[in-house]
Amino acid sequence: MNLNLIIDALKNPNGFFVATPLSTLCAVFATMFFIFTVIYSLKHMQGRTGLWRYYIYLLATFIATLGIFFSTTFIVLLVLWGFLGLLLYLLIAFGRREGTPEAARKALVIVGGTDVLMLLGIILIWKLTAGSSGLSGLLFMRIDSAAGIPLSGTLSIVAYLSLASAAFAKAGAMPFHTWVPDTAENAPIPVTAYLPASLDKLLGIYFLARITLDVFQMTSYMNTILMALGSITIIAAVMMALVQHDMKRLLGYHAVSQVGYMVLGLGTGNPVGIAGALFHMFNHSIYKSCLFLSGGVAERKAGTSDLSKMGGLVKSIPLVFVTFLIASLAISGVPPMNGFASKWLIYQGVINSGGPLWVLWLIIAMFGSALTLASFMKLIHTVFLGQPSEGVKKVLSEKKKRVEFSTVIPIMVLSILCIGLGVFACKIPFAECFRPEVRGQLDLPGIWQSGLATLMIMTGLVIGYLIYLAGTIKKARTVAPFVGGETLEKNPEMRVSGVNFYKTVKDIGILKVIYRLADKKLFDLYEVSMKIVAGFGLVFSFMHNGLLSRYILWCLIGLVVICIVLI
Amino acid sequence: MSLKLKALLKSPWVFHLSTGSCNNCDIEILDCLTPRFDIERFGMLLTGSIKHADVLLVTGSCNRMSVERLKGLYEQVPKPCLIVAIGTCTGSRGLFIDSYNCPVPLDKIIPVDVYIPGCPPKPEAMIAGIVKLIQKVGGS
Amino acid sequence: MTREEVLQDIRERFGEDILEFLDKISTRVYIDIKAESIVRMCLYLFRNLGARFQTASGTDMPPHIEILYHFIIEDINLVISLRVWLNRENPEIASLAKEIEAFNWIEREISELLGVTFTGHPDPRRLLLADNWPECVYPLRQDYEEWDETADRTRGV
Amino acid sequence: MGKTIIPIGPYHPLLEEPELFTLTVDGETVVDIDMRMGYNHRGIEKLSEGLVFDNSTFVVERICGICSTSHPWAFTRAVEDIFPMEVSMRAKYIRTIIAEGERIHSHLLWLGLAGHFLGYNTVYMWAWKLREEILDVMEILSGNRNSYAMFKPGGVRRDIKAEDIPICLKKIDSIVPTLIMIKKAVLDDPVLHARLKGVGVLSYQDAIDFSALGPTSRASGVARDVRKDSPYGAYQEMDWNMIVTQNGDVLDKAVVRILEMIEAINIMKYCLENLPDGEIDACIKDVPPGEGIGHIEAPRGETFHYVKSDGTNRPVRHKVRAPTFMNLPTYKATVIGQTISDATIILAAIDPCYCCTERVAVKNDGGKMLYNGQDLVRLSQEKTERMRRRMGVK
Amino acid sequence: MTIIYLVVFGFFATAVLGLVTSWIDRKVTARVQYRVGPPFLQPFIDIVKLLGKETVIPAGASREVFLSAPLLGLAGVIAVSTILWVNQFFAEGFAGDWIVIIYLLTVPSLSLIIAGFASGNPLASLGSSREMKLVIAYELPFILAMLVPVIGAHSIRIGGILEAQTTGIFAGSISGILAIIVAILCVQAKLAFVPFDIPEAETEIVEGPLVEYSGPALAVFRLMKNMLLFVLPFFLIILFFGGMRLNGINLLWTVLEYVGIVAVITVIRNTNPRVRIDQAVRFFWGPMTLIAAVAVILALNGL
Repeated sequence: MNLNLIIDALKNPNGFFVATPLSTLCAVFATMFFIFTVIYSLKHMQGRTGLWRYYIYLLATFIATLGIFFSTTFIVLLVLWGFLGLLLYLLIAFGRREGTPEAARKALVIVGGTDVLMLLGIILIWKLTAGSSGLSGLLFMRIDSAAGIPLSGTLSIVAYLSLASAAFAKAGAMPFHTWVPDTAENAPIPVTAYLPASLDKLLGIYFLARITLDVFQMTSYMNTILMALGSITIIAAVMMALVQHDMKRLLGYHAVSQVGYMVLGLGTGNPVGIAGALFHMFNHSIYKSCLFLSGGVAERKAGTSDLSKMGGLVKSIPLVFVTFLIASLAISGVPPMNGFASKWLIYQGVINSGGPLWVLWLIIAMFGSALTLASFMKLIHTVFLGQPSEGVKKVLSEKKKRVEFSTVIPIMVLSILCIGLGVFACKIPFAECFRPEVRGQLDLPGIWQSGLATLMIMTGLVIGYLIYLAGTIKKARTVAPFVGGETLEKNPEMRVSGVNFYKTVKDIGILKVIYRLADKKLFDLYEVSMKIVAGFGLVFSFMHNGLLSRYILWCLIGLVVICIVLI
Repeated sequence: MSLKLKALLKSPWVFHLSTGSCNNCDIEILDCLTPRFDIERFGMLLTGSIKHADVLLVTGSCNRMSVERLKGLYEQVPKPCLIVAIGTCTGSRGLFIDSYNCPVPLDKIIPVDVYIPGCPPKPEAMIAGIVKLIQKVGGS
Repeated sequence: MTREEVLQDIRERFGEDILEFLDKISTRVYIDIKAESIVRMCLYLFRNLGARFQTASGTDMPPHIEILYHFIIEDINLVISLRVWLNRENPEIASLAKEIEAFNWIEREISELLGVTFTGHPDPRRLLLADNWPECVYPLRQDYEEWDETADRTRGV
Repeated sequence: MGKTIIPIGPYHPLLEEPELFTLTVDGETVVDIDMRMGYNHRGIEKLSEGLVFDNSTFVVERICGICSTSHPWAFTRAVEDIFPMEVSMRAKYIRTIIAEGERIHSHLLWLGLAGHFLGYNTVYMWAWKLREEILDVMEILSGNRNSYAMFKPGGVRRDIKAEDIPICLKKIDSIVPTLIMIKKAVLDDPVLHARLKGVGVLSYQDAIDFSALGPTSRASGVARDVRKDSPYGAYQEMDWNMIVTQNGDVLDKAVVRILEMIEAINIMKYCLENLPDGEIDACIKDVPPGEGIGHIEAPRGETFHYVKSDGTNRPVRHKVRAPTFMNLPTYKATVIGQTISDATIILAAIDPCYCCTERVAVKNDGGKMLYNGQDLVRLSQEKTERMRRRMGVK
Repeated sequence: MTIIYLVVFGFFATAVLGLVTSWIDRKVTARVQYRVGPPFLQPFIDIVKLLGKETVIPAGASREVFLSAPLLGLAGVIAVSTILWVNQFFAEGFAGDWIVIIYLLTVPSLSLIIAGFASGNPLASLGSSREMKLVIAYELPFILAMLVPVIGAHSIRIGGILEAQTTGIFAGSISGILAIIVAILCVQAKLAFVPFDIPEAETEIVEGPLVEYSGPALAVFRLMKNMLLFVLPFFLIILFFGGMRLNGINLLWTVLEYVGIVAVITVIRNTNPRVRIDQAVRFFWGPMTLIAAVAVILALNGL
């Protein structure tokens, strides 16, 4: 090994770490999320044991993340990447649910397993580019040094897919998504908001963007695969989200679904789409952590995240309802929120991507938004609006003290960011911000006039308000709801909890079959491989049961086989 | 007469409340909607929700179960609202004055603006009654 | 089966349950039976003879409460009414609702309007009377009196 | 998970009369159903016990506005069964005419409302437009649109004038083409088929167990019709078909009713054309002690009246059992497993009549009602006159 | 300037035309049913009357959410109609306004859904959930059908689509006709008219999301729906018929096109029963999506 090389690298501060506009931006966001998570955790995690470990893990995660963003060599990135997987495992374990250990293990297996793939990918790249320069070359191989490996040979494709699967697993795209909903359900809310919802998305998509744009030279074939994966992720995850019964799990599925948009955007291969994907990555991390953190407040208020036991929380936490609503509208891509701005760029990219399939991708992406809206409406109804459930009524009557300031600050800031980034989307210089990943000119036929649209909507609201003033709105009187003459007080069971809103959809034709298979976890790579492993185990245990007679039987069979083969 | 009142009289949406009637008045109310009578000419619509109603058409002899609900429902109507009592049952309770299950006359429960007698009143009578009510309100 | 065969069959099978047998006209037969045999007879009529259950009617005839179960055998146009007499102080009879759905509502109705207890009824809630109707006041009894002091029996308008 | 209840009623656009159905649902699927009656209970059975036999017909007429022929007829048959006696042939024909007229208008009413419940308001309007024609015929014959006041123990109150008959026949004939058009429009509509076929199936065995009546049972293949089983009135005098279908779903119930209307028109026309001469009233003086049962086929099924007399001019006990009382419990058997949207039309398919179900038992205390009866007679007479003047009928 | 467009065209012109359209709809309905129908000013009178009525707020509901939901919907419709008017008569519009319109058109549904949820009434909740299911049902074929003009014009700007139709309107091609069929049925569902009035099924769940609304809030909702009744046919005309041309004989054509679309919608609503929600979802995801997909494939091949 050439020692000088190491010394050189260490001497040069840019050797291992370098800052680009995009990585700096990522780091800024990571810092923001770290701060918010810590502030939020102060109250939310209060009273748990081993909190000092918790904060240290958070800090370590933060530092490792920064390292990844700025690292220039594959090996540093790989080491930090693996370290993050471990930290994720440790942080999930702070959950206090029944399924927590299992979820943590699942996350570790999937993320750790793909780390191995990542190593494989790096070795293959090393083989493809600098195979001759020895092991030290591998150690100091810079990410951008390998620029432009054509995806023509099998080796390069395998290398790309290996690296991409590491990115997919981190970001939670299909088919490596299954740890995300489980984690969301079982980990503490700040952890979910911190890792799977924001940092892991930033990391995964950042890495995917880098390998896609810096390391390899994409072919249209590979782009199509990316877009297909993205589309499948969008639609499948959101369909799963529709029928969930647990708030956090539902949000978890959305964390998966939204990744699809980013992958789709990256797959378009043109600057608009890529800018959209990266913008969506930031937007997603904003509204997703806002959703998780707001949901956390609701969960603490109601004492459960089981949707059938929640409802009517708007009266006790109106502020959280507003932030949740804003974030929901943002994730569903309702103009003029930030989610719409980035989706708009992605659509524009898809339309520009050419090829016969763009219609399909566009449809799926737009339809996915409608489904997202649907599942968020369910959530909003079930958690905040509607009639309060028995449990929530009890909580409301107890007059608990108000929501703590420290938990509200992060969600407020995040929801303001949701609106701000949406309204002023047209003012953002994407080409400058996202360098070097967005190369060349952003060939836009003009960005959408987010400011104008906002003005329109504001005017509409004002006109509506004037209509109210023209009427006699001030004389509003509160009366019992009309349920055909009966009263709801006497019939507490007349409460639609909303959990089964989309059962009708679930029961339609082929979807019924798919959902049933999904319930059996047939689409869960982890579970399937576990089953396969278990199946092998069963076969082996059948063969090795310790009885002499069976071993003799195997011997005989083997003998016969050998005889047949030989003769 | 203010514009709002004028508009109210030109577009009274009716809600139909049966308090234990023999169905005849109710059927005749529905009959008012149908081609021969067509009260939509006068802007009247039969609404499904009491919160949209301007006129309550009450039929029947107010039995015990209904009376309780009737009080609650009257609270729920957005004011101004007019009450029309349709049929002899609502007026004098007719046959059912001695029934064990019809203890109170309608006007002891809610204020009634106009009575349309008959068993059942013909659709023409109902329309005439409501028109008279409109004239009365408009005139005052 | 013809009309005569049916009546003969009932007479033979339930000879000791029958108190009185009134063959009124060609289409109407009234049979007075013992209260404890009502279930057997009704089930036999309903299941084996294919009779349709029309209804049951209860009447307060002090010192008894009389309940009539009306069945019709459609093929031969014959209405068979089974009559039971119950003690007015403590009227009680076995319920048929758990066997045949058709008896469900009418038994609920008789029990609230006349105060007859149907033992073993699967759903003995009120059917017609208001929630605030007092217990143990049965409007169809001969001695029913106005209990509601707020009741207004004036014509009003 | 707690259960979710969706209320239908008591004041709901689906229900003309107040009634409460609580559907326990899972998503949109109904898993359980409960019914709460009593919003319409007026104690008519008790009231009737206080009235003389003649006046009781007015009370039973007010059991239900749509069945305002079925109840009086069943009641008069019950009273006549006390003797027992037969009424004159002419009275039987007149009764049949009125009853079949009521059947047509009741089925048209049902058809219209069923359309309305399905959001198909055009069918509603068309059916009710047609119904107006039938009501005109009834008004010519009886003097009133709904409560005809034609029946009395021993005969009928009003005779049919010979000069009215051609007018009525003409009107009846004029509705047949429209009826056939509506029949085609309703029964051949693919969307309606999609909506109604296989929905709310009442099996043959359930129809037997619940003792379902009328079109509800006939749609399930149970050939049950009092007009055939236990002939009364003039139904024996002519040929007509009992409509029976096998599927028991909502569509079949609609088919049965629509085809029955056409049969009813034929019966009505036959009776009008072949109206025999003779007395219309037997003038009953005293009712002997005893008991009588009267049952007739109302539009919704068998209406059953039981009257017990002690020899005075008032009944000791008058029991009324309307068809809906037996049909409504079948709702429970048909609705479970269906969606909320279907629940409403399944309920409508029974053609429920709650005021019948919660009728008034009449038993009572005084001649106070007499006044009322006369009042009503006078009212209906005045109305008839007005109507006749307006229509130019002498 | 924008504000003037917004208020004058986005709101007033659309509202008046919408109310007139609503009168046409009610009148045609009445004529189909052998009735006379309401007088011309009836929709206006209804709105004025509702403004004068008292507002009742259901107990247990959040007052702010309950009252602001209608405003959201109204704002959405006003924004859409402004974009359409501006594109039609004044200026270029902005890039990708097609996507913006598709998205904004879900805002009225969204406001209805939130309104229903905020009412705290089981019937309203049920209605809202049905509305949501309906949205996801028709959204797929609707977007596909709307894509046909986009493919034809190679532009996702309304201005571009209008420009492309100066030579020949898209309704003249096979793909255009198929797309219009799908689009009209989707519009039917967007307007919640029979056979897709499932969310507001009066005889099932009273008025669905609107059950608790009264007074000015209901007036805003009705106004919103009536404006939608104008905006959606207008949108179709722009996409498929080359927009409203007000010169000479074309004016007549425009009026005919508009009244034709409204009449088709009204006739469909009067000759069908309401379908079940699962049937609606099947219908839209099955045959409708198929037809729309065929239309898109044809359009991609230039037919």
